[in-house]
Amino acid sequence: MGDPLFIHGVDLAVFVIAVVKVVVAFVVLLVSVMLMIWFERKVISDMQNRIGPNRAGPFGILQTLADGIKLFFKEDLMPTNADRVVFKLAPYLALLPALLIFTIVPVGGVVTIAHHTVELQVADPAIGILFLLALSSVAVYGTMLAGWSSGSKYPLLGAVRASAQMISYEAAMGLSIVAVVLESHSLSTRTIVDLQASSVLHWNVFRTGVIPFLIFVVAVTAELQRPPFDLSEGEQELVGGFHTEYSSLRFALFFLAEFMNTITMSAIIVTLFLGGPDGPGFHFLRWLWPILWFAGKTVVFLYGYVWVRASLPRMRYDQLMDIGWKLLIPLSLAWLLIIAAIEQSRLWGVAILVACVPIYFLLQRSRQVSRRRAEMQAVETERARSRKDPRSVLFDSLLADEPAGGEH
Amino acid sequence: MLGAVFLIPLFPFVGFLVLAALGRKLGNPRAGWLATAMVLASFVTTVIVFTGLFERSPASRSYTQTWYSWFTVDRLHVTASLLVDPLSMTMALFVTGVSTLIHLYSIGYMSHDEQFPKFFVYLNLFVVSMLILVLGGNFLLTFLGWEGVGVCSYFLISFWFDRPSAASAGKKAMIFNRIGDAGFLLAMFLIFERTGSLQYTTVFSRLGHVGTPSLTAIALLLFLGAAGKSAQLPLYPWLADAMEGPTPVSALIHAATMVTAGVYLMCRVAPILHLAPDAAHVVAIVGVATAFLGATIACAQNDIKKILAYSTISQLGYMFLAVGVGAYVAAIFLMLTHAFYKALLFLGAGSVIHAMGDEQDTKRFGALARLMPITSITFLIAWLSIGGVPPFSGFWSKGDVLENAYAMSPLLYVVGALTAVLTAYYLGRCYLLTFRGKQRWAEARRDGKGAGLHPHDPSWLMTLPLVVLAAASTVAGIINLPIHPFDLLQRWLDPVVGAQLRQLHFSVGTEWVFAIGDAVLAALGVSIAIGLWRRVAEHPALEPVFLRRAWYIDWAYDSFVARGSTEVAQVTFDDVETKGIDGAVNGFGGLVAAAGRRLRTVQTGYVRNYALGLMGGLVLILAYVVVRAFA
Amino acid sequence: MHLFLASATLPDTITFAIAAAICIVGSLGVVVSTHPVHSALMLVMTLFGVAVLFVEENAQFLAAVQVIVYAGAIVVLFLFVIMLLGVDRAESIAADPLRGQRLTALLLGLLVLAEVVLLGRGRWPTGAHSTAGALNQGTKPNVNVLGTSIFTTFLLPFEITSALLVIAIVGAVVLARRPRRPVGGASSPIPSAKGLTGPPEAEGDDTDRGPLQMGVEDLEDSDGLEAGRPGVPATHGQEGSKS
Amino acid sequence: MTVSAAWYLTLAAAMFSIGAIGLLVRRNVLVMFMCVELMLNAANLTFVTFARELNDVGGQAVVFFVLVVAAAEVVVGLGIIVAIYRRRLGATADDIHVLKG
Repeated sequence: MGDPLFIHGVDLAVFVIAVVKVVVAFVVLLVSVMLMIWFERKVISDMQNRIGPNRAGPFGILQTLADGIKLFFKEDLMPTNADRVVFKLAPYLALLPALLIFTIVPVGGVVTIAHHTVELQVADPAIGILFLLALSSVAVYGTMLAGWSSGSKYPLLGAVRASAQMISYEAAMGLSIVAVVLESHSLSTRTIVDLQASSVLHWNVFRTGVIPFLIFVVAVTAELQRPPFDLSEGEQELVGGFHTEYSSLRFALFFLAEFMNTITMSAIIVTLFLGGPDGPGFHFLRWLWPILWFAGKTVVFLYGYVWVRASLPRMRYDQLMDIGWKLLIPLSLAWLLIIAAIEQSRLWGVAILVACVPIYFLLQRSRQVSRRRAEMQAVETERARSRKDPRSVLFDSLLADEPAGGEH
Repeated sequence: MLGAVFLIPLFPFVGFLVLAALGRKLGNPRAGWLATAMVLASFVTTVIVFTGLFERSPASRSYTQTWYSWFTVDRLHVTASLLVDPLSMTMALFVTGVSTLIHLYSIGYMSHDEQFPKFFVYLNLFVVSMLILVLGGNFLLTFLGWEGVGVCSYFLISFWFDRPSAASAGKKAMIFNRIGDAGFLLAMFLIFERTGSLQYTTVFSRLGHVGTPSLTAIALLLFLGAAGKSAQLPLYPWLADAMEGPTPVSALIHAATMVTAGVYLMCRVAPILHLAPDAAHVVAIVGVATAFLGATIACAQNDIKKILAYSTISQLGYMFLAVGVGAYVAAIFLMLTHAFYKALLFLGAGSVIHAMGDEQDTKRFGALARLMPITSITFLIAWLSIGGVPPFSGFWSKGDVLENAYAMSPLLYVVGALTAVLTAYYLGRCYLLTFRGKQRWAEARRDGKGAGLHPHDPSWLMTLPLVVLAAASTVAGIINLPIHPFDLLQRWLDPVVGAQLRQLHFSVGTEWVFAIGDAVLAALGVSIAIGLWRRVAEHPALEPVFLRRAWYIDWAYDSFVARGSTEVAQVTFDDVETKGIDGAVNGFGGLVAAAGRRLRTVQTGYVRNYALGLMGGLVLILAYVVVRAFA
Repeated sequence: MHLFLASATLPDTITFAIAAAICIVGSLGVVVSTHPVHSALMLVMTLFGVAVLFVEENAQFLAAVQVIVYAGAIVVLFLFVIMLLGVDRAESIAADPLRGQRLTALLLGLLVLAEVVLLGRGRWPTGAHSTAGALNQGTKPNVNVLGTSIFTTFLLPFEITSALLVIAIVGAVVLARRPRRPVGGASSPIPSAKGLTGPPEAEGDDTDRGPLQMGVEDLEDSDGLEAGRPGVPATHGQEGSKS
Repeated sequence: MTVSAAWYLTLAAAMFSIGAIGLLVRRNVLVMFMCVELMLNAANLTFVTFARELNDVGGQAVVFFVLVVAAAEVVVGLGIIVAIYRRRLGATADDIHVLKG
């Protein structure tokens, strides 16, 4: 229990080690963001049969740095209607959770430095998972305040969409995490990772029955507002989403936060479901292999995100909400119940499973009814819309539950 | 076989439930048949249980069937249990038997009534209650039945509730019964307080520890209850009014069964009465007074049912006389025979009333003997029986009572004998006015309806009970002949009341003197009646207003009790209620309203003002806590 | 009251000092900010301060839940309402229309503070003993201890609270629902006539929507997206419909 | 060893007072609501402090329930506010005084 680093009290060495860990994590994260952006651009270029960045550095690997420098020197614009304080605050609020969540990710095993046992993660709080949930719920603020403080309608709408989306998917995400916690009997990420070690079959993907994993991946994708769930920045509708009015360094911060979040969340997926740094190693450089395994797994997910971005079209808002509320949450809830019941005894598991069947049909029926009603309403709306002013038509189509037409 | 005793009240109860739920669907004749069948089944069960009891040896003829523990409050533990012993079985037998006959009769009698099913609902419920009263193993269960028959009596007296007289007669019966019931209740309290139980057997076994004053009080209170139920002085007036109910009801409830419940209760508590001789004297005196009073009033009544009602009161007085002088067997014997001939009289009267188109005035009858032979003959038998003409049953039962009365006090005998003469006389008057003499009904009725009447005997449904009851009235005397091997009832009841029975030490010669005396008394009454009323329908001198108004007792009740209490109520209402209580309440209300008007300004509607108030409250509470903390 | 920090370690003291400062500043900020969004942000700050204090007091679970529930859900809800209803105009707090309210409030508030501080010095032993089990149970983590307590000792309250939540959800949905209006009314040919009698016509077609859509439309109804903008003084469109 | 309970309690009292004053002074319904939350938080802090001081987990359990109830309260409260604002945009607490006697 607890971080072994602090077992013998805090002395200078411990302090230094802690500080070093923080610095290293920060630097690694920043660098990997840089690489990630490059990676994404390159991969997408490949998939779209074009070259992508190739000027700055070998294979264009310094392109991100160049972009960053450019952004740094651009003029810092602030809209006249903006709420100045909040406008300035928002990018940092967006960046902060991404950075902090990474602190609980175990990137490797345990090493001994200067007679101190050091876990290769910035911190290992006993309530690590709660910490993760807390920070991911705080992540909404950056988006929301950025959109609102811009004092402009498109960012506001983008922010509202984004935050509604994040809040909606947070429930499903939390429930699938609970499945993991149920299996590991601990909230500490280190314990969770340790319990998955030594065999692929011990990985939580399999121990929780794959479903929570899938739900978690989908929910995280929505949380990150990565494609295909990136409605909040649908260019055709909202220009550029909540950060439309941002420019220069502040925009860079948002950009940074977005990609940092992607990396962090991939790392979290790996930690929770895929055994984290677990994998076969060699005696040579014993401490290195876990880190490599961890990095490798994370990269696979990162590649997955890029791949999805390149291949899938954007979802419609009602579809997004449908998936979140009517599919993921009930599914994860039911699965959680089943897992918990099996934990109790196999008989209970079967009982709950059986109980879920009629509930499933009930839900199906309610979806059917609501869809039919929506269709009927769509007809009425169409009639009413014909005499409205164009502006409200736009908003109706952006925010309405019913299909807005044109995107089918 | 004794275990089947629970079926006795169960059958009519099932009938009651079915009829209450489905009576309307069953409709006119079927509901009646169902009810009758249920009571008949009950009767049959009673016979079976009776034989079961009969087979036992006299000493072990007591059986208690406990259903379940009814409730327990502190020391008071009451079970729902039935007591089977000779006394209760005798009662049960004649209750179910007479009930069966009267149910049968009612099917015919009530056939034109719109509320036919409801009538049988009440009737069945009455039978249930009566059986619980009779069979109940403790005072409380008996009381339950007691109240049950009371409420059924109320329902049935007011059966034609659209008649104001019927409605008020029901109320009157209810009120008089309540007075008696209060006595019963108090007696129960006292019994429990003194003996710690309400179970008959337990109570009687513990009587030795109870002082005589307590026993006298208990006995008197119980007698108050019995007087209410059995229409004794001074609680008798309701019975005459109870004749507003349908005639079968009068026959069943207000002649044969319910009103004898008081006598039954007195016999049941014979051990108590035996230990409280003062109370027994009171019972005897009240009984004989009631008997005489009822007889005199009956002499001057014209309404056929009123005559019978006062006759009933008188006969009940006789029974109480018997109880009071310690002749419990005689009381039960008289009760049985009386049940037969009084039911017969009522049913006969019912037939006549039926035939005369709901006319009840004997002065407007006459010469019906040829038109209604069966009714006439059975009525005649009933008259002779109640009059004490040998060898009809009344002769034996009444003789028994008089003999016992004489043993206690010759004065009681004299009054009783006088009453016996009167009894034979007034019923003779009733019979002669109804069935003999000139035909008066055609012209007497002013509305002219009488002219079109063709009186005739009713259908077999109604005559069958008449014939059966007539037969019973004739021969019922044999169950207790005063000759040793034939005193069946005496020996049968011996285990229950034998110990308390007054032992008579008359020689055989004296017995014969008594018997001849009784016969002479009866003959006297009968001959006076025939002499006076055979042809003539009016003897104003023999029907003084004083008697016709029933000794002005109703008037006295009305003037003193009713009006007095109304006065008190009025004064209470005017002064205490209106000025005092209402004034206080209204004043307080006005005060609140005025205060509210003043305080309304505080209600600004501003949430923040209210919050300010809350905050002030918090400050005060904290201040208190601070003071407490430092004090 | 111990006015000395002697028993506390330096890091603890520093943490407490910082968190307490955050709390106080945040609380004051909530009250003083003219703009509701700023108030909400100040509230979030306070909540974080309290969460830190919770951690200091060995209530890690509550600290996390504090952030998840309060910061992640409740205040977000506040912000949603503020932004979507377009009521985020600065409130003029120069004067209070209720006479004496402000002064009394200040007085009462200070009185409460004074009394509680005083209470810290007094003693009023109630003799009550621990009822729900010990907080420190060896190495058992706080989450386990609290969880065991909630699901055993406090099981009934827990269940009742869950029922309360369901009721609250239903209540909120009912409150936020707009009553169905006949479609015929929406297709009235004369918009101006409708504007006189009822809410603006843009509401005509939505019969069954959540607060999100509704809010945006209200914003739109109120004649101007400017309502959603920060810093715009309260001098536009719907001033007339206020009163 | 952390800071003594008295400091926590004093802090909680201060927060409570500030919240209470805010509730009484502010007219914006939403801000008033936030002030209520402040007061709740102060109470929670007190509970947690006493839980630590008395070594009784009950205090923390109560805070848990307070959190849940606060969530329910906010949901309903905001629902009411939305309903009010739908009628009259920009209403303050003082505008809604229809309940006066």
